[in-house]
Amino acid sequence: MTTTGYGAAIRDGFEHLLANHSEVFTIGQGLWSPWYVGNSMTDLDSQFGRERVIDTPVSELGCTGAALGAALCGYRPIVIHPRVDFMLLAVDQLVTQAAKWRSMFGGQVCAPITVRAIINRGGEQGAQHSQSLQSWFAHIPGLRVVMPSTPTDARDLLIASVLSDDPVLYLDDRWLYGLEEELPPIEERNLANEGPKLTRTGQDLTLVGCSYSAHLCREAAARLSANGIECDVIDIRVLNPFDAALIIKSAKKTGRLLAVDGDWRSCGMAAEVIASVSEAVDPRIMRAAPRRVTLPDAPAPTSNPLERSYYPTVDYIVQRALALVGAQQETFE
Amino acid sequence: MTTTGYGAAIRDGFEHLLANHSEVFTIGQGLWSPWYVGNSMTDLDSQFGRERVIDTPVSELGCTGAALGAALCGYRPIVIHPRVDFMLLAVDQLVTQAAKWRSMFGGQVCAPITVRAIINRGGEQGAQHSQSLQSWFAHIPGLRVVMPSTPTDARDLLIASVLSDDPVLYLDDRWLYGLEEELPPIEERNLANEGPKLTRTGQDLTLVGCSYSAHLCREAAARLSANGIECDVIDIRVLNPFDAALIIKSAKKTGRLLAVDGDWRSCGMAAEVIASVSEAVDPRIMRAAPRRVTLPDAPAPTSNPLERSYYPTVDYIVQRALALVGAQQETFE
Amino acid sequence: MASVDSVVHRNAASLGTLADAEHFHEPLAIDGEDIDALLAGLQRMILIRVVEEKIGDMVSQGVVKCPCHLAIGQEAPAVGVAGFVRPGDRVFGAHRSHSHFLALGGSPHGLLAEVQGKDTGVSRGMGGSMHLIDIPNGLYGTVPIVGATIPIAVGAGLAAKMDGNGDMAVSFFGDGATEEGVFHESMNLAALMKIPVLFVCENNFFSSHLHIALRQPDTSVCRYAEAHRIAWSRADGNDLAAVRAVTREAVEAIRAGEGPRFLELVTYRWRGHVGHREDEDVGVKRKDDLAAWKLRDPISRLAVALEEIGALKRQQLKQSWAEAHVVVEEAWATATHDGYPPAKALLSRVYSGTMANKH
Amino acid sequence: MASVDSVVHRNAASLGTLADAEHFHEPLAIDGEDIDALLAGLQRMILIRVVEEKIGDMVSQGVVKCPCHLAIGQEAPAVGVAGFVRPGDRVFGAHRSHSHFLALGGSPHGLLAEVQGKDTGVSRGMGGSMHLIDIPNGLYGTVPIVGATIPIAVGAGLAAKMDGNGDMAVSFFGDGATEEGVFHESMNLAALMKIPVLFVCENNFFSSHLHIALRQPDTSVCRYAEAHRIAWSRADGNDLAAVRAVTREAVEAIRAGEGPRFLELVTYRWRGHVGHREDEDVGVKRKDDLAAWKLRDPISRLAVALEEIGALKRQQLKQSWAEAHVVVEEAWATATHDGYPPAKALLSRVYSGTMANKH
Ligand SMILES: Cc1ncc(C[n+]2csc(CCOP(=O)(O)OP(=O)(O)O)c2C)c(N)n1
Ligand SMILES: Cc1ncc(C[n+]2csc(CCOP(=O)(O)OP(=O)(O)O)c2C)c(N)n1
Ligand SMILES: [Mg+2]
Ligand SMILES: [Mg+2]
Repeated sequence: MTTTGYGAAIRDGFEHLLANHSEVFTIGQGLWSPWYVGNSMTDLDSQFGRERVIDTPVSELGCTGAALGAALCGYRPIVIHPRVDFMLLAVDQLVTQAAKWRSMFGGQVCAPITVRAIINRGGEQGAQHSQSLQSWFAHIPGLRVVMPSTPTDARDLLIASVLSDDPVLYLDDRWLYGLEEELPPIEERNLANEGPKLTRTGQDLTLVGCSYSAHLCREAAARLSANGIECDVIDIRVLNPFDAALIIKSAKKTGRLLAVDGDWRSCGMAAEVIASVSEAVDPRIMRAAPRRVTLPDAPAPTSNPLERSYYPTVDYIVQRALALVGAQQETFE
Repeated sequence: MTTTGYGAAIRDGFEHLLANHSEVFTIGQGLWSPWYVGNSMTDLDSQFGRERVIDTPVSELGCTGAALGAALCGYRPIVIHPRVDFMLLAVDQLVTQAAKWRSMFGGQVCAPITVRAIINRGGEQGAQHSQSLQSWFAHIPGLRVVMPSTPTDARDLLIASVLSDDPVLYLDDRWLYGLEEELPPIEERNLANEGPKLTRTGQDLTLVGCSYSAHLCREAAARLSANGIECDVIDIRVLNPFDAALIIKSAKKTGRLLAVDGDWRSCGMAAEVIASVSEAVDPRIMRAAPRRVTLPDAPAPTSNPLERSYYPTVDYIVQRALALVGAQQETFE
Repeated sequence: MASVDSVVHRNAASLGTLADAEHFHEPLAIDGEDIDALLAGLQRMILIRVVEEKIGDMVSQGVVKCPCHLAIGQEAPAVGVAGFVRPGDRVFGAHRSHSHFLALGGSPHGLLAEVQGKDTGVSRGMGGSMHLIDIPNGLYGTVPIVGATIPIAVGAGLAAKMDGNGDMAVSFFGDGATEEGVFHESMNLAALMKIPVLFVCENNFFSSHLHIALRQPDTSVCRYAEAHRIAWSRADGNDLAAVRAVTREAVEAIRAGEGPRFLELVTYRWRGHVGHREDEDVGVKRKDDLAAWKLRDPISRLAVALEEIGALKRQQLKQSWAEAHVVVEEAWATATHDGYPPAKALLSRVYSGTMANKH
Repeated sequence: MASVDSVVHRNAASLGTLADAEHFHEPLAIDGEDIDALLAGLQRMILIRVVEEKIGDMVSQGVVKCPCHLAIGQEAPAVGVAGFVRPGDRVFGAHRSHSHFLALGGSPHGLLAEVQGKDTGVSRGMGGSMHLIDIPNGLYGTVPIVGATIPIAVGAGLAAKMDGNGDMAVSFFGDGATEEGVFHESMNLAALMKIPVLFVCENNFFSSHLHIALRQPDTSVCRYAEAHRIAWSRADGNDLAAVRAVTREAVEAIRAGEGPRFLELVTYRWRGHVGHREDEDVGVKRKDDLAAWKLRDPISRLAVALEEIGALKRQQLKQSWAEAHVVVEEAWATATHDGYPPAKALLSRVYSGTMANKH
């Protein structure tokens, strides 16, 4: 059996799209560079030509707008922002344009643009090269937000995003590039039918996360199982539009919820998970108050010891989970 | 007794700042126009000179960055964005620069910039002239977010924002400009000590909102009282950093929570209110599941009937509150 | 110091007499021009004028509530450029685009229904005056975020280039939009990739209440095209013949694969920035200018010129105006009785939920 | 058509021989120059070179982990401009700013501690190589978001103008930054408001892996200054004397209240975009160019010129290098033993929580 890594799986998705859909092209910074976007697009330019794999000037807003224009004219562009931080210069085109054109024009146009931004944290890069901000974009009606946590999803959800007639923000995390798995044959799925997935089942606790946090939750669940605590683990996968049904069902079963997110806390995705469950579940059947694990309320530091304490870890999640499961005894002041 | 409106109160705040603090100036679009920002800055340019009241080209990002630069050099600029939608072109300077410079440089600099953006919805303006997005900015560590709901707060929190040594986003809502009240003498307060306020007390339900939504909550509470339902009403005032203590205390008392927000639902401020309470309150003492009232998951429409159904109203809040208070009987499927 | 080289800027791009309201009041010089095209253009300008005056009246009466930015007085750029737009081309506008919509052949009823928020409007009542679309006539979208459609038009041009049919994109924007960074990003991208896009700047001197002299160090914007290495032309934007001449030349070059072109069309709006009033921009010295600018009327200067060479009778002209009023009143009446979008439209038009079929 | 006016772009701003690596290998022409200043500048360039080579080595050994963008080969712009910065001025840089920090007099120890994330670093360990600050020496901040410090520098210039002491702001950025729209917004604002700011573009031809010919329609960026009506100068950025000459003239004009000036300094980086390797930018034809560019070395060309006129002995030169190595090794050793920021620094440095006192 041969396994494929997360980055290579993304490349497989690009290859499938460019080979099978002539209306697909990709544009962004670093596309003619062998190192800029890791191994996720290597040599696509030589394979499909620099007319369809377009490297650009340092103009995030202009290039994103140009992709939107092409999308309005029958193409399916994939915009690449090597870092979420850089994409922030393009929010007008993504949030005020792409996400709204369909509704604003009475449903008469569609904007099948996919914006792929890479979460590229750590490595002492600091405050301006570490943001993920999925919570921002999950907040915007009209914009589908996708965050795969496995190589298979990285490939197939990229394909589904690009083939969707709606604008999609696809976020991948460099910290997942090490993951390997055997890939099933490619399936062209309808993104509108994709959503959160139960990736492990248990009676004691519901663990919810997306992207790298979903990976951490799976690792934590394995460790907790060794301690006799069995978890439902839910990988959100599609953050917007957000379908909380599966999470609600699980919370009703376990009566305990721990929401993990690699973004900041306030008004974040973890808050949304807890709010959605709290609204839908009779509080009297909850066995403990739900909890969040997120980034601390600070920009990312560079100094190594601070950086190590900054990001959620499996250890920390396990610790919080144990506290939560013991929480019947927990006293609320 | 003479009363002052919300817009005029903002102007009083500007006048106090410009008259008493030589390091204050204001820069943005519409400052030399008699109509662009309502009556909130009328004739400040002739009163204090166009060197300190600066109208600008249509360059949101550049002008916001320029204000930040002046703030790093000892001034206290107030940037004006006549609409939140326009400010989105400046998120890099607000979120990746201003909010992070202090921490990024080890606390050695401060950036006392205040960005004032106006929420200017309704009037069939449509999707690109109606966003408020406070939830986005309340998500960002390092950025203080202020939303006054009364004329007195509009004046005094503007002053506190500008005199704060931290970057502040100050959002006012045109729909509040009609509010009038008698203003107390000006007080220069430390923004770091300001937070949510209990503006009405009751045993049955906790109503929470900010800005115009706080106003709606007050109106709804009065109507509910006529129906024999007494509410705690909490005006958030300072969204970031968010201090939920008062809301938690109230929820423990009433056992019921309705969070109202004029922004979108997912990952929004209403979600944060519910998540903060759910984490801190023993679920078993909640008398009902908390609920949210927010915008529907759609961009703002223009057509009058659709627009009327788009924004939360006092009627709707009252309706939801009644359902919530009757919620012991409510069945959860 | 052989390795040093300095220049203090020249004022090469200043507008000169084009900026002076006292000039260009005389009838147009149209000898040798395509008279039929000018007659058709006159007709179209009259229609735009009458539609916008109607909208202005309805705004003043509070019947139309969405913000309306009227192009009364600057009809020629829209009509002149539209004359060279062919099926396959993609045109984009901004907040002041009733003129672009109508110049391309858009239906007065569709516009008048849209400003009333009716389901029969061109944007099905979801956009109002500031969000117009009419793909059958080549209008791919107009939006009020200043500068936003400029990169979008460049992308539409890139699509046209990939299609390889010699089609082009057209981007209409104002002088204020040249202050948005994205304008420059878009110009660089278009020049670099030789994208078939026509940039059309309607320089009417104002960005809402501010004159360009209070916003930029020079009054003409062609200097930006020069910086981005894009060939440019500048013309009296109230002279339909001049607009047609520079457009013809630019469009030929674009379709020939020479890449983008830039037009600066100098004009003036008769109404305030938004709404129906002429004196909206209080505090801005405008009243006196406006009187003079009205003598540079794109419609009357063309009409008189056509009369002088005997191509148009006074009677025909009267009739054109009369017909336009009939068309507009009928369209308005119909639109008034049309229905609003259904309640479900709010949520049903956000996502398509559909998925592409394989090519 | 009297009202029409067209121009097809000229190539006036192309770089010519400045872009040709085969030129400017000869010793500098320094007769009539301020020799003491050149000697001091040589010292400083040597220090920068040695510090950056040390950092490069530590990156290659994996000791330094934060991303480091080395300016080896392009030391002259930083040193040349810094020679005209006085107390009260405010300088801003970007991601490749070790050179700016050191040229302004920053302590090697502060930099070497910062790249190791130590509490004794110039940013107290919170910023690393890409976020440097040294207010006592006039460095107000360097950040890696391309173009971000350009408007910030304009605002610092506005503050200087309001202070009225004849101080100025300096904005260092690269050729890639001119592709960000905010660069143009900032230039327009500075020109309009006559803000005392010196824009310094170090044109080293590359934006990470892409040559400027693949990003812009022309290789020189002065055309942007011309468009924004800002007086500009262009010079061999590897010629300290030339850099000093254009800077002197520009700074005098700025302090005299003439508003902003723009400098394009043509140079080349010897290392990859990020990190220590010379061949980092794989896929970009660079190796051959690099060899030639090394002959345009800002240090050796100046040193030889100074030797030729007898202002510098070979022995002194050797000693300068030796001393620089001693300083750097000592600074490195100290920094290595310094401590990291305390855990509480993460949260305690986010907000000041303080409030202004009344003036
Ligand atoms: C990004 C953004 N900033 C500000 C505004 C407010 N605004 C609307 S129209 C306008 C003036 C634009 O002037 P110009 O581009 O010359 O077009 P004109 O109104 O003259 O037709 C401004 C500043 C906006 N809509 N979008
Ligand atoms: C907004 C933004 N976009 C992209 C990047 C990635 N990036 C970092 S440095 C750089 C190249 C900048 O080139 P230039 O301005 O010429 O500076 P140089 O590296 O040549 O010194 C790029 C594209 C970034 N840091 N910020
Ligand atoms: Mg204008
Ligand atoms: Mg460069």
